[in-house]
Amino acid sequence: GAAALTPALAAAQTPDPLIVEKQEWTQYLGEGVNAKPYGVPSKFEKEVVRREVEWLTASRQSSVSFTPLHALDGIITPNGLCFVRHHGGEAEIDPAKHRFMINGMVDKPLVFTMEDVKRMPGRVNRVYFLECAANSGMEWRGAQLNGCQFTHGMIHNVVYTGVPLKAFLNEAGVSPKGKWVLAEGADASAMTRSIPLEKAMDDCLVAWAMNGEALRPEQGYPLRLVVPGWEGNMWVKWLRRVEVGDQPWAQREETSKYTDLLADGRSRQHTFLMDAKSVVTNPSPQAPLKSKGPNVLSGVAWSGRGTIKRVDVSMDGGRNWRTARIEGPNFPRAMARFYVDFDWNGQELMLQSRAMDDSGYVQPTKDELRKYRGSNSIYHNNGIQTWLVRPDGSAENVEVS
Amino acid sequence: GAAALTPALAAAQTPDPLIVEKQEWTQYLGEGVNAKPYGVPSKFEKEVVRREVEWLTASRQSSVSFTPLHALDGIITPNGLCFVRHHGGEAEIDPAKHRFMINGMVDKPLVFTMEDVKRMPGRVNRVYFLECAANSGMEWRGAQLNGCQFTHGMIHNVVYTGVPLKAFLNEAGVSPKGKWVLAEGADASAMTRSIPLEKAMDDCLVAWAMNGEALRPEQGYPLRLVVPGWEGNMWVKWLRRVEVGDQPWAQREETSKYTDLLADGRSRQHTFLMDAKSVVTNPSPQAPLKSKGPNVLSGVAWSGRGTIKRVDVSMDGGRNWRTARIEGPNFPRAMARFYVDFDWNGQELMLQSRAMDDSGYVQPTKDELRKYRGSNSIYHNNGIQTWLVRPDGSAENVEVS
Amino acid sequence: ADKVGLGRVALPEEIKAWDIDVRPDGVGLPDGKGSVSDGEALFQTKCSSCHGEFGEGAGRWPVLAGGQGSLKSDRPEKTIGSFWPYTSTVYDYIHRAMPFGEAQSLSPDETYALTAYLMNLNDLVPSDFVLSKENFPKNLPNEKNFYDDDRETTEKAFWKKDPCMANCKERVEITNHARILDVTPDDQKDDKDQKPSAGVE
Amino acid sequence: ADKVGLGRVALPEEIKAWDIDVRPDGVGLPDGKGSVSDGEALFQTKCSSCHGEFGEGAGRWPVLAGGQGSLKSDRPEKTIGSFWPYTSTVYDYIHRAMPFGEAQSLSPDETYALTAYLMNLNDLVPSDFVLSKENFPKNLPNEKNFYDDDRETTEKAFWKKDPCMANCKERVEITNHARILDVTPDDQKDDKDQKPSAGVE
Ligand code: HEC
Ligand code: HEC
Ligand SMILES: [Ca+2]
Ligand SMILES: [Ca+2]
Ligand SMILES: [Ca+2]
Ligand SMILES: [Ca+2]
Ligand SMILES: [Ca+2]
Ligand SMILES: [Ca+2]
Ligand SMILES: [Co+2]
Ligand SMILES: [Co+2]
Repeated sequence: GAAALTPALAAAQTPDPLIVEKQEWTQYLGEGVNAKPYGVPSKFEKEVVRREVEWLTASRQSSVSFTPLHALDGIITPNGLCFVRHHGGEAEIDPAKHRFMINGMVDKPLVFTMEDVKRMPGRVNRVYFLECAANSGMEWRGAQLNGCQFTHGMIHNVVYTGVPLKAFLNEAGVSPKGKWVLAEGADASAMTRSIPLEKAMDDCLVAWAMNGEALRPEQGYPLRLVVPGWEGNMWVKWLRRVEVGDQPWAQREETSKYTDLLADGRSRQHTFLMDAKSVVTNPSPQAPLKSKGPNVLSGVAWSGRGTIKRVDVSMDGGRNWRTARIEGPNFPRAMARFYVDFDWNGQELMLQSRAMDDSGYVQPTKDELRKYRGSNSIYHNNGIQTWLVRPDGSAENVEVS
Repeated sequence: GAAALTPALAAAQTPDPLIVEKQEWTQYLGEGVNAKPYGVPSKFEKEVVRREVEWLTASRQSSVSFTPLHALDGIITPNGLCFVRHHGGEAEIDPAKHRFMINGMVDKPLVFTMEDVKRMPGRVNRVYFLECAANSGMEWRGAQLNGCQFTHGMIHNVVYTGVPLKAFLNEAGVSPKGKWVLAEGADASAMTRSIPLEKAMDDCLVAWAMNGEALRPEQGYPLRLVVPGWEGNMWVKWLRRVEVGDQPWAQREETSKYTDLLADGRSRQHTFLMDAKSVVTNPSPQAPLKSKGPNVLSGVAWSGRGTIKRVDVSMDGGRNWRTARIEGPNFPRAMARFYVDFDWNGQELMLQSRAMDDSGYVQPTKDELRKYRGSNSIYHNNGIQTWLVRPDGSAENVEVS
Repeated sequence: ADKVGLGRVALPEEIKAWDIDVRPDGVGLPDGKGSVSDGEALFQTKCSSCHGEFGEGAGRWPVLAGGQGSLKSDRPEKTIGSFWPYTSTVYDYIHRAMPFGEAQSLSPDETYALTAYLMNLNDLVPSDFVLSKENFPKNLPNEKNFYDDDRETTEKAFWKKDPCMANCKERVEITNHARILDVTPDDQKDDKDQKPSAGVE
Repeated sequence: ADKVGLGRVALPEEIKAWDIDVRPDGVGLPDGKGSVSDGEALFQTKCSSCHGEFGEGAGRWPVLAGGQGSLKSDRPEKTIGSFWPYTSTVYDYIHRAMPFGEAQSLSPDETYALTAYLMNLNDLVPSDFVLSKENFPKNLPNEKNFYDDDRETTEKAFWKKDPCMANCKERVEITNHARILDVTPDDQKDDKDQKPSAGVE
């Protein structure tokens, strides 16, 4: 209610006991330096977790658990909070038992152990976003889930350490007939996706580390494919095999799924690239405003086509825009962080953000998208998101004209 | 032994059962997507932890737990593995109960809550290394601890989210008489350090997040000071107060400790800056070589003066050098990753790395350092590290002429 | 590019064990065959608990048959018969991923039989059909309706030089509010009866 | 720079509660006094279990007295008397951080007394000395030996244009090996009897 909205620079009348009384943590020793050889967050951060919305899927093993975007900042997604999308649950693989095969239209089919993989020259460290094409998919028909964790949380951004896939393909020797590769995982869904050879030989990585340490099990430990700027499903986890061929394989995940059914009944296939997109993460339904006066609007933007060039923010539902401040590292095909420092007068707001990338693409509205795609294409919803902020500071997912 | 050194491209004679037999993880469903709302590393990575060497200190609460550098890659240190150096154990602070005060030679002394702090305009995201001045301190007198985790592990590199300290000082209004600030923590050591006002107003940050999420409790949750390029002890954790004054306060941690006693009996004080330094993390005693043939030498480099410009690597104890490949993001006052792809013939190696920063400073040898400093200065040992690699692949901390 | 010499040559038995993919043109299909009726029996035992006796889907498990002609409707039903482009995908997917929880447990004959049954449920083959590598159909009815990504031409309007910054609309009205107000599973206010318009895909 | 107006003015009582620092010139010292003998009694009760009756250090806990003239030796002993520059630091630190585990529990009188005792242990004041704000000494004996960081001039040789890349030395010999070969606490081979030359500082 209004009482929660503290006016600026309220003067204290009486000394704050939290200052004038000695606090426990200032007097008594805390736990030792190695109480937790692998550290965990503060107990006061226990609400900052991935969340699954169980009624969205039939099974816990073919489902998604969303990144808590509303609670994060900067450009790195902490490893333990990176969204999870499985099709057969998490494969638990001893790296000593994992093998990586290259076969098909190659001079020599090869098998690598994890030690072999890590001995390959040309190791790289690259920051990339991974967004599932189904991110925001539930929002095509209208505002639905009330929180950016749920509307936009199938995304993360980490630093990958690995070796270009090209290096492995060159070891095997790619036949001139080769035009496509098939990447296959070792999990219970044996996930497979076809990737044009040109992309495979361009910037795809075979990665084993994220943000400095080994891939998390739910992110494909010990090995995953990285397909910069392209839909997350292609970034095969628990990568066991790459085959070179001359035609796409039309696997289930690129036919039944991950194709885009448009209003005329036809379907786009091979919609690999994730277009420019952004969302305001704070304020948002899970992160209400608490005070009038100075506030910081925060959000993230990304594009599979290149680098985020600019993000504009509107506070009146798209009538007027101002350019946000992009702050911190801003890499191609990676998440950028933007801020708007604003003064809130306690009145209703309709917050939107609009990303532009260096190809000149401008994030469209949901209406613009639906004009081209209808409402049943499920994937690639990169439309502008609107949050209604009420005078009490609470926020809600809405659509506007 | 020699049997462990597999020659290149050994041909398998019989099919690998790990391939021809269906593995469990490929057949049966793994755990669901939200089995761990806050994820943890694979059980197969259980050796990748911080380690304390208990006999180094009298108390677990005034001690250090080292970053496992030998097992990490890229440029980001995962939050749970960032080294820990406490003087009174870990303060456990409810952010709702934390207060941040600015007092002293200011127009208006102020108190901020955490909500106030996060509403400040001008939020930034910056990547910085934090190195304790005592890092490698045990190595002054000679090679001592057998592993880079222990010889060099008082360092981490993360993305901080926060607001420049300058903004808070401007809110209070700094008196023209002000020349220094004192930063004070809320832990049981009430850690205090004097910082020149010029540095405080330059790039110091008041930070609440690391790598996208809240500071870890052992890293100062909910608030810490960031003092880019300067010794880690100054980056006061559990930051509760900053006072403006006109003289340094000569606190215990800048007199009894963190001053550098030289051979002539005199001591340098105010040795704030961490000079250029590097270390090979792999191979190293905790990361032996396992195979002849292609191998990847990996290491990290950093400088408090600016950006790492170049890293040279020697494999013969400093007789001959080659320039390593700096790979991935390389920011000022942040850790850079370097690699050398090399072919190992199974013979003895003496590995060294030598960092150069953009000020023109070149990382010195330990002998060069000792010539200027003697062996009792404890702090600021940024000398070149040597690892002896034996024909069996094992590595050892040595010094060479 | 110079080869490094890491890894080792894969043996034929190893490739055979992992090379389970089937292409639209049938390359990758093993020898074998299976009838619609054999498939039906297998389906009842191994699949119907989730997918329903006739592939109609039980509970929230996927629907495998029907929906022909529904693609332009408000609620399209995308199944093997109404949507999938190729028969090869049916064989490939069933073998690599089904039953859910016992992946890669079906023999080639069983997989042919189940594929035949699913085709029959989708009115694509008669009930006496026996499917094999030799008579494996390539295209399914909806194949002709797939086309490659053309966003860069069809949606070229999204590449704008100067998007509007001021007075971009006369009025702004809220056209709809969040259907599911209380999503967080941690309190008891979740409206489980309020199904979302679409699940996770 | 424009002020934002966040935060609120700190009240005098609040500042007093946290403003516990003491500067070398004595600013920050509260009213109060304490004698060497009162300090000795307090020290035995509150401090000697760790620091020894005479500040000689018990076990691995820090030594607080002695070491005068040792700074140029092979094993310098750095204590209040042999090393610290200012008396103010003794007062400040004892009050803010000691006893270890009961920080900020000492009254001003107690802190003056303990400071006096530590000064006496270090032969800096006679045993009948009573320390107070009014007679608080500024410098300790080693104060004159501190000087500001001069690495940029003294060590300017480290700024080199072209460090050697080839044939940089005639010979390379190993001059010493790791003293503590087996550091990892997870197996039982740690040589606890082999103390390092220096602990963590
Ligand atoms: C325990 C439940 C379960 C059983 C038993 C099961 N399935 Fe499935 N099936 C699923 C789930 C769940 C999916 C969707 C998986 C996903 O998308 O990740 C699926 C998907 C499918 C699909 C793809 C549907 C589409 O539209 O993309 C086919 C075909 C299929 N199953 C066939 C079978 C056959 C044949 C069997 C028996 C041999 C079988 N299933 C047994 C749960 C089951
Ligand atoms: C339970 C053990 C313990 C007790 C009791 C204790 N101390 Fe300490 N003391 C320590 C430790 C440990 C340190 C070093 C802390 C660090 O460096 O983080 C220390 C450091 C000191 C130092 C600084 C030494 C230096 O050279 O920098 C002084 C002075 C000191 N204590 C005085 C006292 C006094 C006075 C008391 C009693 C009122 C006391 N201590 C009680 C453990 C103790
Ligand atoms: Ca194949
Ligand atoms: Ca709820
Ligand atoms: Ca509800
Ligand atoms: Ca003061
Ligand atoms: Ca050991
Ligand atoms: Ca031993
Ligand atoms: Co797509
Ligand atoms: Co220093």
